[in-house]
Amino acid sequence: SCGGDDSADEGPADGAAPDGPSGEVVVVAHDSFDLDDDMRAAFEEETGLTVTVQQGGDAVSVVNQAILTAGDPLGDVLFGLDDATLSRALDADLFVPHEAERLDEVDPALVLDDEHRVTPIDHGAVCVNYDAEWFASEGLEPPADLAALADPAYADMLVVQNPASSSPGLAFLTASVAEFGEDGWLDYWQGLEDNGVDVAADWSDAYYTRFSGGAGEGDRPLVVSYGSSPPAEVLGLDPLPEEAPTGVVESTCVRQIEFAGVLAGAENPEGAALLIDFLLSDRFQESIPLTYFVHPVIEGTELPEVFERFAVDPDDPYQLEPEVVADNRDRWIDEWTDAVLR
Amino acid sequence: MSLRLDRVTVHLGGRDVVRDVSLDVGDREVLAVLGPSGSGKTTVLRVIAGLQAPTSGRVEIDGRDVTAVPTHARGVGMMFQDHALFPHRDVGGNVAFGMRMARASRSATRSRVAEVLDLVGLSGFESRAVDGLSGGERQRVALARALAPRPSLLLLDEPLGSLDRALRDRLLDELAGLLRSAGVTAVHVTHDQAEAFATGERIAVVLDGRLAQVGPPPELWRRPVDLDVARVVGPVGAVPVEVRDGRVVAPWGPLPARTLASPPTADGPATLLVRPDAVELCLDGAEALGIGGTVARRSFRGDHVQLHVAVPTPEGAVDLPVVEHDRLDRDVGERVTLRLRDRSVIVVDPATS
Amino acid sequence: MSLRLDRVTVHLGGRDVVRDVSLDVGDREVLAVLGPSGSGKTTVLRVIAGLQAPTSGRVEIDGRDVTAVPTHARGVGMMFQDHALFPHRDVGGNVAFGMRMARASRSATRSRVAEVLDLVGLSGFESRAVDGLSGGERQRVALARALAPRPSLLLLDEPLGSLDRALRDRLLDELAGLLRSAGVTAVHVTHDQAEAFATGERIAVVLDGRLAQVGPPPELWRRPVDLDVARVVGPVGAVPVEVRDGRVVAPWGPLPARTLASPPTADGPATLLVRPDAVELCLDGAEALGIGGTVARRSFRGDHVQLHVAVPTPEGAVDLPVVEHDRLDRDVGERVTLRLRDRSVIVVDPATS
Amino acid sequence: MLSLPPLVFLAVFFAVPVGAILLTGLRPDGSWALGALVEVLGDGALRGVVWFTLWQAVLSTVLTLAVGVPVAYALTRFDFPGRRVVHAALLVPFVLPTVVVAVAFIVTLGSGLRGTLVAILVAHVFFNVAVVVRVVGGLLEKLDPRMEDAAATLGAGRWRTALHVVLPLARPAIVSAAGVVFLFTFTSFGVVLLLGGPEHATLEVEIHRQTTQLLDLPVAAALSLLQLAIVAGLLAVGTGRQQALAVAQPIAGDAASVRRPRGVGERSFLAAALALAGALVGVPLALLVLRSFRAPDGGLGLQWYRALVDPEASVLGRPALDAVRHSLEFAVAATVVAVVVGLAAAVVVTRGPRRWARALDVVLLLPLGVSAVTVGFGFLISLDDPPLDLRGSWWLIPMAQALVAVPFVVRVLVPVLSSIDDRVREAAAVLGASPARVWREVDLPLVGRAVGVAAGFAFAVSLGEFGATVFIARAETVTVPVAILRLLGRPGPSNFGQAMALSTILMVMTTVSLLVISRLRPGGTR
Ligand SMILES: Nc1ncnc2c1ncn2[C@@H]1O[C@H](COP(=O)(O)OP(=O)(O)OP(=O)(O)O)[C@@H](O)[C@H]1O
Ligand SMILES: Nc1ncnc2c1ncn2[C@@H]1O[C@H](COP(=O)(O)OP(=O)(O)OP(=O)(O)O)[C@@H](O)[C@H]1O
Ligand SMILES: Cc1ncc(C[n+]2csc(CCO)c2C)c(N)n1
Ligand SMILES: [Mg+2]
Ligand SMILES: [Mg+2]
Repeated sequence: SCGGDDSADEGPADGAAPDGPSGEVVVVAHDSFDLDDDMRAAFEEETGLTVTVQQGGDAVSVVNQAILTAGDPLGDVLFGLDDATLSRALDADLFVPHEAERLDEVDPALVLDDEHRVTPIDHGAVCVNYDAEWFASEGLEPPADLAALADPAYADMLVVQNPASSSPGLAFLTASVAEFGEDGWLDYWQGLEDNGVDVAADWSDAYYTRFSGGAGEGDRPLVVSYGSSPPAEVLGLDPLPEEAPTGVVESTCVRQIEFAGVLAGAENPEGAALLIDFLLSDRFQESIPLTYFVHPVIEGTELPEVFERFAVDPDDPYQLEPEVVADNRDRWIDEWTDAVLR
Repeated sequence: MSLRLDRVTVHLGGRDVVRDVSLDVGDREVLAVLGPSGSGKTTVLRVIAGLQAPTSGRVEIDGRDVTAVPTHARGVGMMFQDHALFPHRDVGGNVAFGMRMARASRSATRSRVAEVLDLVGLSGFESRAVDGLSGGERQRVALARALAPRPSLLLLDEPLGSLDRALRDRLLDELAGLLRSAGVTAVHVTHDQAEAFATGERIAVVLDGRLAQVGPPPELWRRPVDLDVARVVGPVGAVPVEVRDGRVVAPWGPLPARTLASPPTADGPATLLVRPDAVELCLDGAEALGIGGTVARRSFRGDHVQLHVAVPTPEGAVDLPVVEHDRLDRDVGERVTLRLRDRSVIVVDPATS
Repeated sequence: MSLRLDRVTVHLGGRDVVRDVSLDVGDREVLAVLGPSGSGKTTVLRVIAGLQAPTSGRVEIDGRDVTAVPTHARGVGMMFQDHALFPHRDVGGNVAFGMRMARASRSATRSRVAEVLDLVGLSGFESRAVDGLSGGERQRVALARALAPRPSLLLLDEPLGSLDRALRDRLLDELAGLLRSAGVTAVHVTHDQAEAFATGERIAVVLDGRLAQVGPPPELWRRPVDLDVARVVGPVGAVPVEVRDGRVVAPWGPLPARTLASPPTADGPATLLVRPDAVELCLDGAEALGIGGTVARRSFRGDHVQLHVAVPTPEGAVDLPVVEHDRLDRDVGERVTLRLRDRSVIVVDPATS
Repeated sequence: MLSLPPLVFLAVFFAVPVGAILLTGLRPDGSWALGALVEVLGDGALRGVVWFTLWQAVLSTVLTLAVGVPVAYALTRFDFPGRRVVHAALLVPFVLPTVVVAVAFIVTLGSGLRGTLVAILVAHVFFNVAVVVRVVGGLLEKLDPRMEDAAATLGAGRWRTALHVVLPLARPAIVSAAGVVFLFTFTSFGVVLLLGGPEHATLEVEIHRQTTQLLDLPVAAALSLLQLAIVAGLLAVGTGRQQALAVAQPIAGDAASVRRPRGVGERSFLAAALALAGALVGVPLALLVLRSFRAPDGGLGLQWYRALVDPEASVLGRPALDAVRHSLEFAVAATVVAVVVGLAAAVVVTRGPRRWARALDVVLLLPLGVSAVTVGFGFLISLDDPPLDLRGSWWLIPMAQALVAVPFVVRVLVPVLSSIDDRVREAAAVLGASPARVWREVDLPLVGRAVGVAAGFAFAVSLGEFGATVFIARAETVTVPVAILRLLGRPGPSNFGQAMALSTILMVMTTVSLLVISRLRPGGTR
């Protein structure tokens, strides 16, 4: 981290006018991240800096790109690492520390790096969602927990994402490891496989083309999605319904945290730091639920009504140590592939 | 196979390219179609072949209306003026095409291909690419291709146009023999009178989309209905004359009745058509009924010299084509006297143009 | 502009298509090239234009070796046998092309285009698509396109091949006048003797890739070097004869010396060439030196009838072409007697074929 | 000389980036580490993947030709109302993100076929009929109608004329199209991933996973090399055949030979071809369009379109029209680059020295044979030093798109160029046109329509490209497909509806652009 510090210190000294009011901060992010015009204006007003968002594919790709270009990064801030990619990024020395102004207002459970190389920005939970209308009409109870998914009563109902190519898919895999342990998780998946689990390539594929609930066009009533998916299904309805058309099996949830960090070698580290502070500002945090359908990390951030009513923020989600995930991920995926796909 | 066109009109590019053409071709007849460039000859063939739908009118083959029958089902063979050889096939492949379409056996095809190639003087050309052929060779391949499947109705569009005289004469002979012996009905489009005379039992003269006259060659030569037809059929001089009381008065004086091929039909202004074979050059300039003139042009034609003799008339000089056989060596500018032969000149209505 | 070919040979498709051709065309001369189909005429033009590199030999224009000069820099105009019109341009665009390349002004181009189109009888065709043109119309557009930029060396490959006789005669006249008045040097390829006779001050006869004879038309007609050349130049009968002590003995008896165009050069077997203008039909069958024969074929040609008279020889009958002018109406099978005119028949070495 | 622009372009935007990423994999620390290569090649499971990749590609190519050639024939021979619109709309699949296509297929066919080989094949045909229709149609349009006339007079009916005359004459184009389709399906990614199910994997899927997810560059490099080698080998064979097949032929002007169908036979053929195209491409697209108007209550309405432009209701963060504008700007730039580079390349391929030409022809196709992520990653690590510091430059995206588009331009143009009869060029030369002028006055206008076809193609490819675009895009200049993906990355009927609406907008925008492009014709003055 010393090297990181050096470059962070030297950056402004060498730069032309990095902390001048007309500088630019470049955020490298996955392709779901953007700042709308109001948000940009607010940031520019606050700091005199403009923002450019450089997108680089999905979350994992972005981190991998950052690793490839380590030392000569594409931008100043990286947004969009999650627990699963965190340790790989940290191992690659991608970041320089920055302790954000409002870090103390963040739930400490979400702050995974004590050196503050990365700052949590939002969090969500990957959980099994169900098509409430379908279960109601079939007169069936939704499954109660992970184990129930292997129950023949729920045969041919679940769709999951391929952990090899999808981040909720990987999260769900870690949930199964967390629940059944290194010895039991493969058997569990064998059970799911026997029970007719369907594997989608990614979240959109699963949710929109295989899941029967919500706007989905598919025929499966159970899908791995987010605890915050139900509010999206009722968003814009007036009046809001009593129940969302989809529900969440809360006991299946696994936590996902999304982080941002100042990239080592950034041209504008000061600006980068300001941007991270901005991401923790009320303004941005309040926009998170309805823009990204995840939860803000600043405690006490005011949530929109739909979110308050319909989103599930589990009290005790599954959670594995990032290091454990990092160490075992590739092996899990290989074993999973062998068990489920072959 | 007999063919009939019934009031066929074709409208193309904003005008009637073929106008109200009716035509009968008997079984095994060879009809020559003669007409100036752009008169609609090719279009008539395309209508017969079914490649061009007539705007109005009908086409009958053997008494059956085939106007709506597609080309390939009409059983006609056609040789295209611009050859339209298949560039992706060699000479043999081009010539064999029709046989293959008729599902002829391989060996029959091969021997027929050799036969027609031999006929057109291209023996052994089977595996030559059409790309490297000379103009005349292409034409011959096109002809061979049309002949190979022995169609019973054959449409030939300028089949010999780019061949030398010797080859053309030979092919004309062979073609005529072939058509006759195979019992083929044929329509032979040509711009060359000699060719039309040689193959056509009858000749149809097409002028500006209309069928101007149909008849056997000598009739067209000697009794053209008007100056335009006469011109298409061969060289002709046109002299404005006046018919009075059945007598024809030329600028140089009244004509003796015996020189007329047929008596004039009506009094009034008329045109006298003078073919080269209607006049003789007098050996000395002092004959009684001689027509005086000056040699305007002279061209060597090998076995004869073609003179154009300018004969003065009140409306300016008219050119009479004269054939000089006897090596008299009259030169341009020399004064000559012409004599009309008996039953040789034709009186038609005055030229409209 | 003068042109010289020096021992040009072109090897194509595995054989020499043009063999060792040397040729001089003087400034403002019009040379006609006559030869059977496939003899290499087009290839010679392509070599001159620079479209075909000779395998060996040189091309000189105005004394300068241009063998390596690319086509567009040679300043030649060429009309293609198969027209090669630009399919994407209308008639006006085709004709204007050369003018545009020469950066002529718009107005000059427009008026020149109108002028040459008028010359070829296509006034007002400027905006017609070439797709819809008739065969003859295309040919005329090709001719107009070649003429428009007034090249000083003009290569014409069968410029009038698919035009009717009347139009062809008119264009021949106009072309001849045009070439002369514009001081153009021209090479005019044709398969038609009449055309060659009309435009060519000299005619080059090409046979099988070789230059067989070059000379003015009457010379080629009357003194061909061999039977093949004689055949290319016009109809001819070939009679095997024997020369003994300078006297020519034909199958029907010895020939009077006065009938020979020139005395024979050596004793031994020879071939007697008989042109149609060398024989007369005798009015009665009993002339002293008459040649007896039978009419084998007869064809109406308008102003004359072409007879082929079979004359018996020890090696079988030979065909003599005879022109019947006088409406004698000899029919096929009839016996006739022919008389040779003075200084009319030619003795050449025996035909090799 | 003319080979310079394509070579420089290929070098900078293809060889250098791809070389760099491969080197990073094969020489991670400055010394060769070929272990991965050996390991990969020795992997038995991989052999299965290669084999599947190969045969499904061959099968897909054959099927696509079987559908595409008749449709191309129908569209270039028979006139009917909306012919141009159909021609343009066939390219719409090219611009739609695969997940949208997956939605369309599920909506059309239900989930039954999902995960089967049939689904993969149908989707491959769906995507690629347009390739065949464009490439083959480009040549068919130019065929001299007299060839068909001649065949008819020799007793060949329409079928046999098509079989014995039209197809052989169009063969260079068919082979050309087959090459592209083969490449697409050989390197198929989204379709196999989304419709084929996880048990069907192509090399491309594996490369993608190794590169983006696992960052196992040595393995990715080994797989990429393997894919490149197979692709290059097959192309070299195919290209040789294509050139051997090309014949110069009389080429018709632009008075195209389309006419109204005559007779029952022709009408039913046209109807069948249109029905096939309609069922395959039209129905899925139409159902998507319908989805975009479906209100939550089941009725029809415009609310998703309204939501798209309402910043409160949309997660896009900016007006959807901005994405349309960016897409168009990128696509126009990419199209211009692709057409210029592709034209130059096509000239070299058809008129240059033979060996050169063949090599270039193969090399030009290679960008389609390399994973977009490989190219994308390559850009990141290679184009970061002056004078080529293009990372983050606006131009990087159109260049990446042009890289994918150039092969199409070449494929459309080469068959047409190589069939132009030399005599027409010679006529121009005799009239004083230098070789460059001949090119401008004869070749260019004669291929004018084909250039339009190629440009339309390039445009659609650019609009739809996101394998590489997604890697180097900026949020400020997000393109429509990326925006659709972002919408589909969120749950809820509003996002889904907006995605369908934006897809519909993309379809319309594509069709309209193609109609406009088809009217532009370089050098097309009569
Ligand atoms: N590229 C080529 N490859 C092979 N043979 C060729 C090629 N070009 C010409 N030939 C052959 O060379 C010979 C001469 O051709 P050329 O076109 O010069 O003849 P031509 O005298 O113009 O004949 P025509 O009067 O029929 O046009 C022909 O037999 C032709 O087949
Ligand atoms: N598709 C078309 N569009 C417009 N005009 C056409 C079309 N086809 C033919 N014409 C015109 O119709 C007229 C007759 O054409 P056609 O080809 O029948 O003439 P032709 O008698 O065969 O002449 P040639 O002896 O010159 O070949 C010509 O003036 C031609 O320009
Ligand atoms: C199997 C297959 N998958 C996708 C496409 C569509 N496609 C091909 S290129 C391109 C844009 C650039 O990558 C798109 C969208 C296809 N044709 N074939
Ligand atoms: Mg014609
Ligand atoms: Mg020739």
